[in-house]
Amino acid sequence: MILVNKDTKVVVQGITGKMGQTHTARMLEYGTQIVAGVTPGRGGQTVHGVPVFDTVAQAVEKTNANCSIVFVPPYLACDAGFEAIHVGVSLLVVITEGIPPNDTAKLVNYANSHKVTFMGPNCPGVVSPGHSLIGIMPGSIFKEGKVGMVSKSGTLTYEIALALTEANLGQSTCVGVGGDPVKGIEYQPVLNLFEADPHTDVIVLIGEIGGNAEEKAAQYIKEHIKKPVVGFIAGQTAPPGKRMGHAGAIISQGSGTAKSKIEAFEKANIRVAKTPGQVAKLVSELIKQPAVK
Amino acid sequence: MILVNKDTKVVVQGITGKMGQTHTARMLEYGTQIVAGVTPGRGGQTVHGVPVFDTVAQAVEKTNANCSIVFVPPYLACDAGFEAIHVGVSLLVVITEGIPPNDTAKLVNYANSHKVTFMGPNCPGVVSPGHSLIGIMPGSIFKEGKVGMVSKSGTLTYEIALALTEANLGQSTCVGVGGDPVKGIEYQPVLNLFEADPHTDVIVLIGEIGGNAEEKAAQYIKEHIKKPVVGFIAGQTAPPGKRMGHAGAIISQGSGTAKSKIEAFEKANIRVAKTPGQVAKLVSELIKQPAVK
Amino acid sequence: MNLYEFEAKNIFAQYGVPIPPSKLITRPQDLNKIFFGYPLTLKCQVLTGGRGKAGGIKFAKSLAEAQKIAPELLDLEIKGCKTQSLLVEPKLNITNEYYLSVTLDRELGVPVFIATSEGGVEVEQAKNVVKMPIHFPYSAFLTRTLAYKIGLNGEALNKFASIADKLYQIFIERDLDLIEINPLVAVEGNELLALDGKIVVNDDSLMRQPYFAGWLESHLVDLPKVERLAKLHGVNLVELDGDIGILCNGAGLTMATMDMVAEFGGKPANFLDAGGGSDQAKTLAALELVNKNPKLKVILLNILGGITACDDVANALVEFVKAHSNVKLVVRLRGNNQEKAKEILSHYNVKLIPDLEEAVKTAIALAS
Amino acid sequence: MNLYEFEAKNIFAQYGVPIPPSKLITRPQDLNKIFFGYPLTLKCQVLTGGRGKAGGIKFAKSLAEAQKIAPELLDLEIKGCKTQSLLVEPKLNITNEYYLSVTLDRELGVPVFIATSEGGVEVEQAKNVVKMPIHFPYSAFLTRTLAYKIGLNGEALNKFASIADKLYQIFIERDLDLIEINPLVAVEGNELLALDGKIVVNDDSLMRQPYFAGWLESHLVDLPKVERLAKLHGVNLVELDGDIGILCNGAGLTMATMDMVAEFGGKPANFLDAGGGSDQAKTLAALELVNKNPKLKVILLNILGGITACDDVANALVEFVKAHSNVKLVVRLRGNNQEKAKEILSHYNVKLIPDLEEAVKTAIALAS
Repeated sequence: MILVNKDTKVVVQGITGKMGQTHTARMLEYGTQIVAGVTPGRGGQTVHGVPVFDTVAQAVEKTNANCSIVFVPPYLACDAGFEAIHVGVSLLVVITEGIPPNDTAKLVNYANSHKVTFMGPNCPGVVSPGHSLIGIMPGSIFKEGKVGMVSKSGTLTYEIALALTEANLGQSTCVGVGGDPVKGIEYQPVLNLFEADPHTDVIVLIGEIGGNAEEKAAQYIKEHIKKPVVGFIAGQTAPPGKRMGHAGAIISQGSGTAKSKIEAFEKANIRVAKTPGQVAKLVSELIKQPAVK
Repeated sequence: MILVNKDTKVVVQGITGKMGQTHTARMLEYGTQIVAGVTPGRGGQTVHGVPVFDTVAQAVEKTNANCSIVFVPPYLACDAGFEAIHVGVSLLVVITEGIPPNDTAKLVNYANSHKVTFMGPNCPGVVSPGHSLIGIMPGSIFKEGKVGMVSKSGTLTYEIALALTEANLGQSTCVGVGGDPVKGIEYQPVLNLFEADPHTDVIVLIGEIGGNAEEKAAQYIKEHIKKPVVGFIAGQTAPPGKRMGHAGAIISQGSGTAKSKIEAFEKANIRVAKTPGQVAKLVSELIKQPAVK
Repeated sequence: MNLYEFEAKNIFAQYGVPIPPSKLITRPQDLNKIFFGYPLTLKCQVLTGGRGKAGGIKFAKSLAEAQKIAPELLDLEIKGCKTQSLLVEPKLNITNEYYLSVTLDRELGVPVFIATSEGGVEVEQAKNVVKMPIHFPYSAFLTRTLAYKIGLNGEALNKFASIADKLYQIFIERDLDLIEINPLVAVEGNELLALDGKIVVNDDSLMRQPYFAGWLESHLVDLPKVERLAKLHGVNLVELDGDIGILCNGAGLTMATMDMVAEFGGKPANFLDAGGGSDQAKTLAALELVNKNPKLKVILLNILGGITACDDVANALVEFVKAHSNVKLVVRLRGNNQEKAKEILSHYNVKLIPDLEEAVKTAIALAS
Repeated sequence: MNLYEFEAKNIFAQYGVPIPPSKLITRPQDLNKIFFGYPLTLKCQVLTGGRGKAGGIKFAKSLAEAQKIAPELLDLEIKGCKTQSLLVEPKLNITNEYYLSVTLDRELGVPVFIATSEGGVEVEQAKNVVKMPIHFPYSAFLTRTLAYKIGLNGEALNKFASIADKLYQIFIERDLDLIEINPLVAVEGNELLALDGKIVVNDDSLMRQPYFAGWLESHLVDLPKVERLAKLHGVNLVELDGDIGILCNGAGLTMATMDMVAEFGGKPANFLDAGGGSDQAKTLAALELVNKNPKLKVILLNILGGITACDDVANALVEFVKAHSNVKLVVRLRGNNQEKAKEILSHYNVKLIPDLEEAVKTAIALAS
C-alpha cells in the first residue's frame, strides 16, 4: 500500500462545486478521512458534514489535513495547487481536466521545489482498496490485495481493476497519473514505491500512445525493479497525428507509437497483455509463481 | 582581506561601453585580473587587450573567470546579472545605477537561490588595496593595511579612505554595498567576513539615513563582532521626506533618521565619528590599543 | 488551434518581431492595389504544412503573371485544406536561413527553444539542431546563448536573440502549443525577418485568451466535418475507415476498445471519447455524431462509470433509440448507478452485455 | 512620480478594480453636465496627502451648492500644491471601510501587501494592520489569505482578494513604488469600490513605461521650481534654508559635507548631488542650479573623483566663472585627473583647498 492509507487526512478544494460535492460523498462512503473542504467565500458552511473553510491554510490549521484533492475549474486550479503546496500538504491530487499546460509546468516546478508529491492533473486519483480512496474512481470495483497498478488512463484502470477483482486478484494501491503531456508524478517514482511496498507482489503498468514515458519506465524496470510487471498499451490502432482524447495521447512525427512501447516492454521482460481482460490472466500466472524475475 | 584578492578573475559585462572601457583600464592598471569582457555581438574584439565574448558562458569557459562586474545599462542589468549567476560566478558586482527596484528584487532572489554573493546595485565595488580592485573606486587613495571598511556610499568611502591613508592607516578591504533601498549583500555578512579575517583589526562602518540596516548592524555587532568598530552616519541635517540622492536615503514617517542610527551605534559600543576626518582619528586610537572590546 | 500564416505574422508584428511587408488578398483583382514592385511572392493561406511542396507558393515577375497565378492558387486545395486567401509579399534577396521555435517539451515539462542555422527545411531533417530548455525564472540572456550555439555572432546574434525573446513572450502570454519561424531569413543589409510563421494556440487555453475569442470555428476547416462538429460539442472524435462506431468514456478505454475490435477482426469507424462526467445531453450528442458516419453498421457503446453516471447514459440511449429505431446498438454499461441504468433500459429493446470481450465480439458479428 | 487620484482611478479601471462613477472638471460650469444626482462629492486633485483635513473634499446637496463650492475648491492650495481640477462623484452610502496597498519592503527585499479593516485613516495610526510579504513566485491565493486575515468572509473575501490580486498586477506591470486604496469601501449591496486611489510610479522605471511617457514634468508641480528643474536635468537637488550652496558628487559625501557645514556653524542652502560620472555639461548645469538660490552667499564645491573626472569639473568651473565672476566659490577637487584640473584652473581665479575641513570652514567664513 503506497501514498495513501487510513491515516491520510484529506482537504477537498472546490468542495462546494458539483464534482466536489459528488465525490466528497463517495469518498466519505468509501471510508476516506475527508476532514475539510475549501471554497473561498463559503467558510463556515458544511458539505455532507465536512466543514468548509475559506483558505487551505485555515483548513490545515484546524484539521491537520496532509493531502489535498483539487476539483476547482481549469483556470483556477494552478492557484489552488500553489495554495495547497504553500501551506505544506505532502500529497496533492489534481482531478481537474483542461488546465493550460503552461500552468501545469509552473505547478510541477513549484511542487518539486517544495518536495510535494503532485499527482495529475486530469487524473482519476489514487485508491488503496479497503483503506482510502482519494479521487473519482468508482470504489465498488476495487478489492484489497497484492497488485499495484499505475496508469495514465482512468476508465482503463477501472476496466482492468474490475477484471482483476472478478478474478479474485485484489489491489494494494491503484495510481492514476493522468493523461496530460506535462504532469506531476510519473511512472518511475510510483514503481519505486511499489518495489519497496511489502503489500505489493505484482505491478500492472498501463500506458498509452504519446510521449516516451513508457519506454523510460521499461528501461527503469529492467534496471531497478525486481517485482514482476504486467504491461498494457492502449492505442495500437490509433492513426498518427490525431489527439486521441487525452492531450498527451498523440503519435507525432512517428514517435510515441504503441509498437515502440510494447517493444520496450518486451525488452524489459514485462509481460504485455493484448486486451484489458488478459491483464488479469497474466497477473494470476505471475502471482502464483514465486516473485522472482 | 575579504571577498577579492590577487586570484580573483574578473569578467566585465558591458566592457565596450564608455564606463566599461574606462574602468577596465583603471582596474588593469591597478593590477586586477581582468580576464574577459562580455558585450553581445562584440565577441572577438578586444578592449585594452582583454578579449570580448558574446556571452558570459563563453567567457567563463575560456578564462575561468569567477567574478563578474556589471556596467550594462539599467534596464539590461538584471538580465546580465541572471546570466552571470546562471553560469556560476561566485561574486557579482553590479555598478549600474537606476535599476528598477522590482528588477533588483528578482536578482536578489535569484542570487540567493544560487548562493552567489551579489554586491550592489548602484555600488562602487570592492577593493583589497594592493591586491585587487573590482569597481570604480579611484585606486590611488587606498593603501594596504588593517582597516576593513563597509559603506553604503561611494564618494564618502573615498573621503574616509583618503583620510585613513593620509594618516598612514591602510585598509584590508573596502566594500561598497550601495545606496539602493533593495540590494544584494548588506552590512552583516561583510561584518562576519571582517571578523574572521586575520588581516583586519578595525572595522569602519559607514551608513546614511533611510531604512534600518544600520540599526540592525549595530545590534549584530553588539552580539557577534569582537573587533572594534568605528561608525559614521551621513545625513544628520537632512530634512524628512526628501530623497537625498540615493534611492534609499530618505527619512520617511520619522524612521531612518541619523539620530536613531547614531544612538544604535552608541548602544553597541561603536565609536561614532562626527566628520569623515574624525574617523581616521578614532581608528588610529583603536588600532594602537590591543584589539579587545 | 492552428493559425494562418498571416494571423501569426500579425501577432509577430504586435510584439515587434520583424516581418516583410505583406498584403492579404482574396480576389485576383486585389493585386492591382499592391505596390511592392516585382517580383512578388504569392502564398496560399492554408491550415496545413507542406505548402511549398504542394505548389502553394509561387513567384510572379509582373502584374500580368501574378494575375494569371492568383486564381490558380486561390483554387488550390492542399491535403484537403481549401485555400482561404493569398498572402502577397515582395520576393526578398535572402542571404541566410534559420529555424526558430518555442514549444512545451513534454519530457522535460518546460518550454524549449529549438533552433538551427539550416532554415527552410523540416526541422526534423536538419542537422545541428539546438534544443534549449527554458527553466524558471526565465531571463533573456538564454536567447543570446541560443544564438551563439547555432553559430551566430555580431549584430546577427543580437537580432536573433531579440526575436527569440519575443517569441517566448508570445508563447507565454498567448498560451501557445507552438510558435515557429521557418525560415527566419537574413536579407541584404543584414536584417532578420520572419518569412513564414506558424502558431498553434493551446486549445485548453482559448477561453482565457480574449484575443482569440470566436476564432475556433473558423479554424477547424482542416478537420473532417464530423470531427469539427464534435470539437464544438466538446467531445473527442477521430474518424476512421471501418464500420463499427465506438463510443466510450475515457481516452484509454476508448483506445483499448478500438484495439479490441481490431484484434478480434472488426473495423472501427471512429474513436469517440465522450469524456468523464458526460451527462445525458452530451451522451446523446455523441451518439448522434457517431451515427452520422455513412459507413456505420453498428454502434458499440462501452461506458465504465467513474464520473459518468450510468443512468444518465441510459436516458440518452432511450432518447436515441426512440429517434433511430433502426440503428444496431451493443451496449456495455457498468459502474456508478448501473442498476438504475438497467432498470431504465429494461423498458426498451437495448441489449446490455456486461462483459467487454463479449460485447466487442457481438458488435463485430452484427457488423458483418 | 506621484499620480493624481483620477489618474490612479483610470488605471484601476483598466485593470478591473471597481471605482465609483466620476467626472473630472476644471470649471464650475462643467457641473451642469454631471447627472449623477445629489448629494455629490467634490474632491481637489492635488499631489499631496492630507487633502481631507485641509478642506479639499466637500459635499454638495444640490447643483446650486456645488456651484458655490467648486470655485472655492479650485482655488484651494494644499501644502503648497495648487488644485489642478476637481473629481466629482456621487456620495456613496458606505457600510465599511478598508485599507489596501502594495509596496516594496526595503527590509525584506520583496513587495508586500498591507491591509487593515480600518480604512479612511492613515495606515500608520491603524491597529490590526496585516503586512504580508509576496514571495516569488506569486500566486493569487495569497490575496485570499490576506482577506481572511483582516477578518473578511463570504463574498467580501473574494471581492477583496480579487482587488488585491489586481493591485499586485498593476504594481508589477507598471513598475510602481506604491499603489494604495484608502479607503476601499463596501457600499449598500455589498460591492467593494476604490473610493480614493494613490499611485507612486518608480522614477527609475519611467523610461520603460510608455504609458507614462511625458508625464514627469507635469507631475513635479509639488516640488519647488529649482528642484523640479534639477530633476529634469537628472541631478538630485533638495532646497534648504541656509546660504551656503553645496555641490558634491555622491549622495553620502554630499550629506556629509552638508552635515559638516552645520557642525562648524554654517547653514547649507541646498543638497546637490551631481551623481557619479558627471561630465562638464552636467556639472555646469548643477552650478547654475545652485546659483539660482537668491539667499546664496557662497558655493562650496566638493568633488572626490571616482567615476567623475576632475578635469571635466574644472572645465565646467571655468565656464561658470566666466559667466558669473561675482559668485564666491570654494572648491575642493580630488581624485581622478586632479593634476589636470589644477592645471586648468591655475589660469583662473579659483581657489583650490584640498582639505575638506578647511574648505568647509573657508566657505562658512566667506558666507558670514
